[in-house]
Amino acid sequence: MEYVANKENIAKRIARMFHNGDVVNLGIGLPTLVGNYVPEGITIILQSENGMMGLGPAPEAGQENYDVVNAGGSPVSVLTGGCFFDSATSFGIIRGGHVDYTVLGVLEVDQMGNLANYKVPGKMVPGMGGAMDLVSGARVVIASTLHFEPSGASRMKRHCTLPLTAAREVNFVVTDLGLFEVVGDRFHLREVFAPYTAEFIKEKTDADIVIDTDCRVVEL
Amino acid sequence: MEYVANKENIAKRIARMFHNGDVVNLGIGLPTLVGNYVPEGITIILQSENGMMGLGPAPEAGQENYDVVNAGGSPVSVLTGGCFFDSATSFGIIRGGHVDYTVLGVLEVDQMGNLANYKVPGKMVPGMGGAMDLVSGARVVIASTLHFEPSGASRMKRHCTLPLTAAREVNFVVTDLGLFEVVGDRFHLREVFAPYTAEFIKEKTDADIVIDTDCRVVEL
Amino acid sequence: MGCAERVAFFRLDWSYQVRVWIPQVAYVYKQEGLVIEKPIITAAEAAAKIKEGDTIMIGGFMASGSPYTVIDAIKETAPKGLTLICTDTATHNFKTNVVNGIGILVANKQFKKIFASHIGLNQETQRQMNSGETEVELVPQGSLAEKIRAGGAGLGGILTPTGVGTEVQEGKQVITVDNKAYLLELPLTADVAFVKAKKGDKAGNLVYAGTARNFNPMMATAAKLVVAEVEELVEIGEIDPNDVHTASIFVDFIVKAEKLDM
Amino acid sequence: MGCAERVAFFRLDWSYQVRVWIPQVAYVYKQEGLVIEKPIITAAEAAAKIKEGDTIMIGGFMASGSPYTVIDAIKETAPKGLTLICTDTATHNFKTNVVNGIGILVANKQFKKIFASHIGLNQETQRQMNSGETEVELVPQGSLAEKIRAGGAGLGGILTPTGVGTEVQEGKQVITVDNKAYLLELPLTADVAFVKAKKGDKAGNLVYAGTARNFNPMMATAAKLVVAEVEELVEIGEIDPNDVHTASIFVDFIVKAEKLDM
Repeated sequence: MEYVANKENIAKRIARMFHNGDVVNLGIGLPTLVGNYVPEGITIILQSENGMMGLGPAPEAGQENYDVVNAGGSPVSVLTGGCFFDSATSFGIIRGGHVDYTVLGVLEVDQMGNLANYKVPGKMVPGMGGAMDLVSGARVVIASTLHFEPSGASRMKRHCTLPLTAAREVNFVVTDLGLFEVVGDRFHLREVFAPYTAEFIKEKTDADIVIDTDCRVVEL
Repeated sequence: MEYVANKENIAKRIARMFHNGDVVNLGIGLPTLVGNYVPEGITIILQSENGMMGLGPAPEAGQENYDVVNAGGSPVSVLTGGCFFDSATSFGIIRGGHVDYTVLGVLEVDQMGNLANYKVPGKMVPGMGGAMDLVSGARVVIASTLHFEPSGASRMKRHCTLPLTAAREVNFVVTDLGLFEVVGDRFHLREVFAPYTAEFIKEKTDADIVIDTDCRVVEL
Repeated sequence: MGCAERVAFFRLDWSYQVRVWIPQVAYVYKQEGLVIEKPIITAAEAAAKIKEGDTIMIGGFMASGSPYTVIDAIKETAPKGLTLICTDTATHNFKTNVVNGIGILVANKQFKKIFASHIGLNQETQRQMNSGETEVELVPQGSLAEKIRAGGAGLGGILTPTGVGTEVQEGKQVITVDNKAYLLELPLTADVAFVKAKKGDKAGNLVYAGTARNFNPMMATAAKLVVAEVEELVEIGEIDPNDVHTASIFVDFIVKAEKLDM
Repeated sequence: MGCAERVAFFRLDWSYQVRVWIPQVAYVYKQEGLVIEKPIITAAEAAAKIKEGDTIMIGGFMASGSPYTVIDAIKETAPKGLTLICTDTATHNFKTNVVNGIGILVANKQFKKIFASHIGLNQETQRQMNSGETEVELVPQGSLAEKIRAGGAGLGGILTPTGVGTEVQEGKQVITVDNKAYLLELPLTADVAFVKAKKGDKAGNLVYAGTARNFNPMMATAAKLVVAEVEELVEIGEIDPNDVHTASIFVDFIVKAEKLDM
């Protein structure tokens, strides 16, 4: 079986996890794609940690207003019914569990639910921004990642080696191979994304994976 | 020398302590009178701990709006330039030292700067309301009180016997006899209000009073 | 803003590239705006959200900014054994027979415990406290506001100088920072919070008026279920997003205010 | 409201009578409203408020909501050895030569220490950190917001779950509440804070626009001296008292914004 990296499948599957009215914070990078695949009939409310609820699309060229930007600093719009608040209030919303889902990119994620995505000592020290608060505070933490690094190593680990963004806070890991839940210090494989198989995943992943009896194969 | 209780003199003297632009919280009771004696040319900003800056007079009869009340629950108005905020913000203003002066009534005040004004065990247990935060947080705490209880006992003490509102937070005590500053666990008499004398005060007060060399006699 | 718009973002993709900006295609929106409306229920339905023994929060300061309509309904539904968190228990004067705001529920003997900063104008609360019928925990008003805010904001507590060296200190951890003593005040949360706003849109965005704001905004963040009683109910989009005091996401149910005077 | 009006209040006079309401005559106002106007100064005068070695706060998120006019003036005045508290150091890209917001001052080498949550888009900040020229303390964004709020609100600190089990925990007190571990995060204050508002009245009441609000409101509470750069300066009374984001009492000086684009 050959592995072909597929970010879209990750985004598609995560987008189906939401319910109507869920408050969602999409991290920078891959998680941003999730917004493209929210099913018809489901309305999610996007929170931006720099102080808004109801994040909308970027204005048309020439209409940019740098008073309304997303967490990456790019101009966006506010949807009808959205609102603005200061950063203390924003992180009160995040830390207080009022964000239902946070979707974050991953450098490493391990079977204890530890996540590392903000720092590679000596190489990349950009600062954690709001990531530590999001992972500690959101009700459900979804780590989204291509299953393998370019080198072929699995990003899902027994133990993270990079500095942690948060300890034991990840609930789900969604890769382009499957959907995993972190329970009892193990990755529980809940769904396998066709054409891959549970056996392939288990063999290629450097972590303890429990294959649930009700593990389903899903066509994305 | 005969003592005649005089609340107005207390209010008059305290009103002269303010500077233009000072933010002042006037407690319930005697302190409320202070507002009547603010000198011409001095504008103070009255804060009300239930969430406003720029407390104004009560509306005319029939115009009461119970959405704008003072800390006693009575309808007031907001002056031009004032604003409203929630209680967490309000006490942030108080606790953060952004209220320049808080003027409070007294049951007992002692030479360590301890204040008791919220509870008489077994008799009066109304709750401290915002008093503890005000005394702990305001930049300058002024205890205002008639010098004597109806029984003739002095309200200024060596040691408070009632439950404390706050420990070692009082800066000034203004009575109808004089103005005292609390320094080094003593009451320092800064001003004597005519017709009283420093000797009279020292004799009649059950506390250690230091009479400063520059103690002045003041006509109110 | 149009539907199915494709917009280019410049995003830093930490996970895959280091210190490089890459353009991404993101966010196709399926509707003009947020169309999540909150159920508008009756005061009786709101009161029925309370279960026996629940902890509830009710906004208001001396009855100003309290949800009068819902309070009357809670009196009717009459769940008992509740814990109440409030600024004060409003007024109950035995001489004048004036009873208002939260005092209506205290008089109906629905609480086994009350957290409040002030009960001085409610003689019935004092009577119940003195007789031992109701446990009353008096909390400095600023600490109470922070405890509720902490409950809503996921903080484990806050350090305040208020109450150091007083009876309020009893049983609390004292933590010294920079040679100054502070009390560790722990968060408060509730099963249901009832708040009152001047204006609300159908999504649940709230705007308070004057000092009627008081504890309402913090309470709206600190309960599992939040019911907002609003005087004026407007369409989504009618409130400027810069002027919203409580974000819609905090509000679960809306009740139209019918009783407007305390 | 008229001048020299005498109004009757019903007030509870704890000090002298217990549980009895007594009417009092109170508050004679001498003017129609608050006439405390704040000095309107130039950006250069604002920058001159900084003393060598001061700790300063500057609002903004990726330069959105930063006081651009004052930042340029601080670059000119060029006080050195400062400590900076900010959300992030905005952008400094060596390839594109884009430098904006706070990045302008970093490039001018005015800081000996920087507290920030993110420096990923400022290569010069990273260079100074790696070379040891500038000490950079990275703080989770939510903790940074609370630390500044705590500084302004007189709290001794707050307990947050953020950072537990990570490098952020190092050197910090861990306090367990209800079997959950929290970090004690201490307050931050400054000598001077520079904030940016969309609108301000001459008393200093401020209204922010959109996400340009970000850290500005907390910073306005946490410094000895606060300078507000405002885009639109209006008369006292033109801002609805319900819509004020930062109360006038926090603002010491006003600067009219001249540089409007980042």
